[in-house]
Amino acid sequence: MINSKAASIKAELISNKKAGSYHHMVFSVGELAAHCKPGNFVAIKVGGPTSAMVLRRAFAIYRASMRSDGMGLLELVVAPHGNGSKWLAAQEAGSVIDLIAPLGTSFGIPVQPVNALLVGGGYGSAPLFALAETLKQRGCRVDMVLGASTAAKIYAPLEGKRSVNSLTITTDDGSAGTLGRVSDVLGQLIKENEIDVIYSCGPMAMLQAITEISTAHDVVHQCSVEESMACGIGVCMTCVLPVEGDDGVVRMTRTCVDGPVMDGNKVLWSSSREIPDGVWGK
Amino acid sequence: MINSKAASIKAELISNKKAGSYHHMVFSVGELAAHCKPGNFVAIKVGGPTSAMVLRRAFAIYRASMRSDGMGLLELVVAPHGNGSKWLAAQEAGSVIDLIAPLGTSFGIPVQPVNALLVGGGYGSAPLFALAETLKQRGCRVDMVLGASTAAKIYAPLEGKRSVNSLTITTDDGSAGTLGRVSDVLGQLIKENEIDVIYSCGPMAMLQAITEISTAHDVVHQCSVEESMACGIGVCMTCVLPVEGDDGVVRMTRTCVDGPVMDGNKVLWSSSREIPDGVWGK
Amino acid sequence: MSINFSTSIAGRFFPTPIFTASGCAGSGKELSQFFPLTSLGAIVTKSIMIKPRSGRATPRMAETPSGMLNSIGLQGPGIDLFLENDIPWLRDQGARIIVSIAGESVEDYAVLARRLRSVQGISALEVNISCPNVENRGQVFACDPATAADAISAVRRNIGGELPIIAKLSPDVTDIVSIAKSVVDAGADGLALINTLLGMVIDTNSMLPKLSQKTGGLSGPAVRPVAVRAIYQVRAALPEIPIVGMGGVTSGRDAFELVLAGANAVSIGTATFGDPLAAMSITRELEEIVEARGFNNFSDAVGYAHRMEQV
Amino acid sequence: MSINFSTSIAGRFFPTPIFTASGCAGSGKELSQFFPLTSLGAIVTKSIMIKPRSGRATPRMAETPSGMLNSIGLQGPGIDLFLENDIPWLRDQGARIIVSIAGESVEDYAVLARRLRSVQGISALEVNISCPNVENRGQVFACDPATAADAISAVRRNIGGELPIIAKLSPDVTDIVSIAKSVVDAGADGLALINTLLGMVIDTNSMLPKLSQKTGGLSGPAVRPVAVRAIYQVRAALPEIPIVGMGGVTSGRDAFELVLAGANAVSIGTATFGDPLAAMSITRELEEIVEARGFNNFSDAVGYAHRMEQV
Ligand SMILES: Cc1cc2nc3c(=O)[nH]c(=O)nc-3n(C[C@H](O)[C@H](O)[C@H](O)COP(=O)(O)OP(=O)(O)OC[C@H]3O[C@@H](n4cnc5c(N)ncnc54)[C@H](O)[C@@H]3O)c2cc1C
Ligand SMILES: Cc1cc2nc3c(=O)[nH]c(=O)nc-3n(C[C@H](O)[C@H](O)[C@H](O)COP(=O)(O)OP(=O)(O)OC[C@H]3O[C@@H](n4cnc5c(N)ncnc54)[C@H](O)[C@@H]3O)c2cc1C
Ligand SMILES: Cc1cc2nc3c(=O)[nH]c(=O)nc-3n(C[C@H](O)[C@H](O)[C@H](O)COP(=O)(O)O)c2cc1C
Ligand SMILES: Cc1cc2nc3c(=O)[nH]c(=O)nc-3n(C[C@H](O)[C@H](O)[C@H](O)COP(=O)(O)O)c2cc1C
Ligand code: FES
Ligand code: FES
Repeated sequence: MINSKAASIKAELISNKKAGSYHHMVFSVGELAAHCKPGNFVAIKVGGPTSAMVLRRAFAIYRASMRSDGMGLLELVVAPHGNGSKWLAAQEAGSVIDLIAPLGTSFGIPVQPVNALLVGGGYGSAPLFALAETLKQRGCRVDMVLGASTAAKIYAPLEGKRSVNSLTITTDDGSAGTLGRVSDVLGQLIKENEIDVIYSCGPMAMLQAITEISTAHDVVHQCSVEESMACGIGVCMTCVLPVEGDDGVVRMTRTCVDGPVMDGNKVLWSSSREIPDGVWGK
Repeated sequence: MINSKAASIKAELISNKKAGSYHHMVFSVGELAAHCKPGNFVAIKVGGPTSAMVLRRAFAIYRASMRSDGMGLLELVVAPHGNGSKWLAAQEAGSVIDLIAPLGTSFGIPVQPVNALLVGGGYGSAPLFALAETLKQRGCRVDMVLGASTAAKIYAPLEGKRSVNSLTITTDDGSAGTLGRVSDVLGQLIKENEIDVIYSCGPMAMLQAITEISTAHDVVHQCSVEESMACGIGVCMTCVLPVEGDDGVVRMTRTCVDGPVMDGNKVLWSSSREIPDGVWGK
Repeated sequence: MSINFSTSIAGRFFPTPIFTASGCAGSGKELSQFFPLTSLGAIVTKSIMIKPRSGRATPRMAETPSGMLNSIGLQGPGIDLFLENDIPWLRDQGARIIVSIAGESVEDYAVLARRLRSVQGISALEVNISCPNVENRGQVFACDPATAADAISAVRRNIGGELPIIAKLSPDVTDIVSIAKSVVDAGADGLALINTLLGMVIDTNSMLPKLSQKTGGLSGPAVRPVAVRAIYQVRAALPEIPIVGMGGVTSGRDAFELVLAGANAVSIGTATFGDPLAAMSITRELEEIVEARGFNNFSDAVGYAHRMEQV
Repeated sequence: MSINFSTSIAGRFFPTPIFTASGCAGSGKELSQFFPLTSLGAIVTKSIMIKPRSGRATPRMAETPSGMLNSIGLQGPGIDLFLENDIPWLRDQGARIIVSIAGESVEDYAVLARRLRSVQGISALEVNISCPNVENRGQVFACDPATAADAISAVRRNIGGELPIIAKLSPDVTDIVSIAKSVVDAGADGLALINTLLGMVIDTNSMLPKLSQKTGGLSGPAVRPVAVRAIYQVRAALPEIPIVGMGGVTSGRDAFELVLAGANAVSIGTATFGDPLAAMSITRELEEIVEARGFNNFSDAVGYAHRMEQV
């Protein structure tokens, strides 16, 4: 079911700052901020009143907080990519933005302290810092791996780095950290730090690679997936993935309401453009 | 043929001020300003890069001037009406606007001093003030009639008023000047001021009414017409009116290249949605 | 004093003329978080088939200028689970329900009609015939007057006398009026116009079609002029048939345009994706416009753009 | 090193694959003020008929979301004045010329073909068959395989062996592939896809259709997904036939999308109204994209989105 706290509001953009290849954007969202959990996302209307873009864009919540003066803040990390995200990144403080939040599922927080490994690709690191803080408060050990094609695409603000026990960086071009992909360093980190659970967010191919490793090492894997979404609220059925349910049946499952955070080990990853065999209703 | 000076440029918006129901907007257009004559229009791209609006909007040139420092200014009077004009009127100084200018025909200026009556409806007064100045410089007597539905829709800036011998105002609701329409006061003004030529700009129904009066009084009538234009440069054939040519043949004639200024007495005004009989090619 | 904003389709009463479009509101659960479903004229449910269906592989959508493509492929739980879960829930909400059905053969439509004929609390059946007919080389039912009529007759014969049948037509045809006449002759009590247009987007990076199944259905404001034309043509040819109009409606102004063309009710599809509350704001705006134009009854505005021809 | 950006249609050579679309560039005079016509692959002239023609009454256009409707009604001077004035002028410019013709009867097409067969300096004939056939209850030629073929055969029989014939098809049909095959069988050397879609806008103030003749042709980015689909389908069915693609192209990316679908050349229509220099920027951008994607020859990119099916 849709996130029971979801509401549609007009939010004022409080600040918009460039950070590497990304824009760090802060919105005033009032009480809504109190309902946002790590892993939830927002759906934003882009392009203004006479825009040719008819669909909202989804963005992971980087951080949500209630200030002592009662102001609720919502922060996003936006990569200017196509028309919609470029429009958003170009908005100036003071603009009023139409957004729906919070949407989707959130990362499951363990009741007992565990050793957690957080893995982010590109802007996929966004929801991991708030998650790291929460995990730390619960007494978890938190290690983090961030990967991207190049140094400017690693999003890792200073205050974020402070909340993790270790931070490993990989880049495809070697411009920062280790040359290679996050999956190249995972196996060792899992062993070294006796990881119980992996939390990940990033491109689908990365999530699939992590799932292979997590299965091999028999660790829990909660990942935040990213399928194209038309509505973000569960009514259009565009955002589905084949996911195994508690009853053992694999269904095409909406990632906007039953995700974006899903059990990576239950997802039938596939790079083909066909419904895998065995899916309910195929 | 298309105005031989027409060019497509990016112009900076220098100022945008509300004036009654209208916006007075000033653009920096460089040398182009020197080529703009009273009656010419500009075609402006509206809505920004991801806009659903694919067509330009036409605006009569209110004034064009070369400043002594070499800066060329182009001024428009914009009525926020539908999506395009509202977008334009909402632009702030510093914005860069894509415009094509100058386009279309201009008002014919008599070689000898004559008695001229300038008639404007709504924002149709825009091109008449620059025309009034030119006529004055040629030694003409210039009377002006401006009409609109209500006082706020009369556009008559102070400096504009100074350049005419008399100014008569009519409004449909009587909120300024005489209650009624411009056509109600024309007959008398023509007689009183021994008018030789009428210059007009405004809604098509007004131009038709003026043509009836100008024909009855046997005065020349140059009017600036306003048909829906898709291209503004003569390639689409959407903007046509039935107009009698020098050879006596009535053709569907493009108002963007053979207008907007036309000989009112040669236009076959018609409120029906049919091609009048006798038009070439019907 | 406020106007009479209700409408009726084949004898069924709806307090407002704004419906959801099939496939764009699921079975109402998600939208009910944003507004009470009773404030809709009716909810038209996602087209249901006999068996559970996985639909097509992703990517299933692509945004296009002022529109979008979708190729959901009729994912759904099948009629059994639908009747078990969705209908009782909707009834509990007090919503007016129009059930959309889809089949791959004439027999499918017959079976679905039989399953639905005695279900309580349904206002009408919308028959989505924009589906490939597996018995006829995958040709879409709605693309031929004869196969379109076959599907509708199958429903007519099996539905009993109670439930009105609304046939939903595809705009991807040479002559939509002939299809409309054919399904009305076959027993449709009303028409829904228009389904999506067949389109395609190619990803210029991968240099392959963006959707997994290549083609998809085009919807949204981009197609509104096609919807208005189809509704106008069918209204002119069949002055008495109730029409549920849809295609690119995002505002009260847009809904009013379809009403003037001849729609007795207007369904909201893609606009809901941009704004979950779209149906509500459109309802409000449409009522204001209808009143501002001087109509006392909504129904007087239906087809009003045809008035010059009636003289 | 720059790529080979030329294309050929039925044996005729064009240095670049970007053309103007018929009816969207007049006969080139106005655009020549913005750029030399020689930098176009070809100029496709406004469809010309036998006699002078007033076209339809205004309003002739309405803007729509990401598109526009037009109902010009083929206003033009007739073939005599066209050959007297426009062709010599275009020849003087050194432009490559594709002449578009339109008729109201099969005989009209025959007459026009005979008038054009020996005219010097024309690269090809585009045959606009989206015209009402006065001999057949006003049904549009392009809407039926047989009448479409009749018009094309008439041109084929009368044109002689020299001039390639490009048949321009309407997307407003149930099955565009069958029309395409029919006109190719009738002698078309190439196809132009797509003409406008039939649409309507109702003015919600006057509550009447906005265009004087009610319906008009929908063009612009809104229809691009329909154009891509039509080109893809026809390219798949007829791998060897040259296709001139058009429909909503406003950028090099858009043009490339049509090329990947199967277009050997791309015509620019509505985009020119938004920007007189559109054809020039699209040419530049397309060349950059084709090169960036690693093609040495433009023609290797034509239909490249079909490559998975050819395996
Ligand atoms: C759950 C979720 C969380 C996301 N979080 C972030 C985030 O924190 N920061 C961020 O910069 N972006 C994020 N994205 C991607 C973002 O929603 C946009 O898709 C992306 O910005 C591209 O949109 P565009 O308008 O710029 O590109 P366009 O090319 O104009 O997009 C066209 C359409 O394709 C869809 N699309 C394009 N790329 C993607 C993609 N990679 N994934 C899904 N849909 C896509 C768009 O949503 C849009 O509907 C997230 C997406 C999802 C689904
Ligand atoms: C030669 C000429 C000179 C003009 N001068 C001025 C001027 O000085 N100041 C000013 O405010 N406006 C002027 N206009 C009208 C202006 O071009 C726009 O049409 C008007 O602003 C409405 O556009 P919109 O986008 O706001 O409305 P929309 O309703 O979004 O327009 C939709 C389409 O209809 C066309 N349209 C709508 N109303 C008119 C109209 N009255 N006349 C012609 N086309 C119309 C638009 O151009 C557009 O293509 C002029 C028009 C022409 C043809
Ligand atoms: C994602 C999506 C799913 C759809 N599913 C169905 C469906 O199951 N059955 C149906 O009859 N129409 C379906 N449609 C078509 C819509 O009901 C509607 O006819 C069409 O989208 C045009 O309206 P719109 O422009 O308001 O969306 C679907 C449309 C979309 C966008
Ligand atoms: C104003 C206008 C006039 C047109 N006139 C013709 C014409 O005379 N002959 C023709 O074959 N197509 C004509 N077309 C169709 C275009 O050539 C083209 O097929 C269509 O507009 C789709 O391309 P676009 O989206 O790039 O405009 C016309 C289109 C417009 C917008
Ligand atoms: S995005 Fe619409 S159902 Fe998930
Ligand atoms: S506006 Fe296109 S020809 Fe005049």
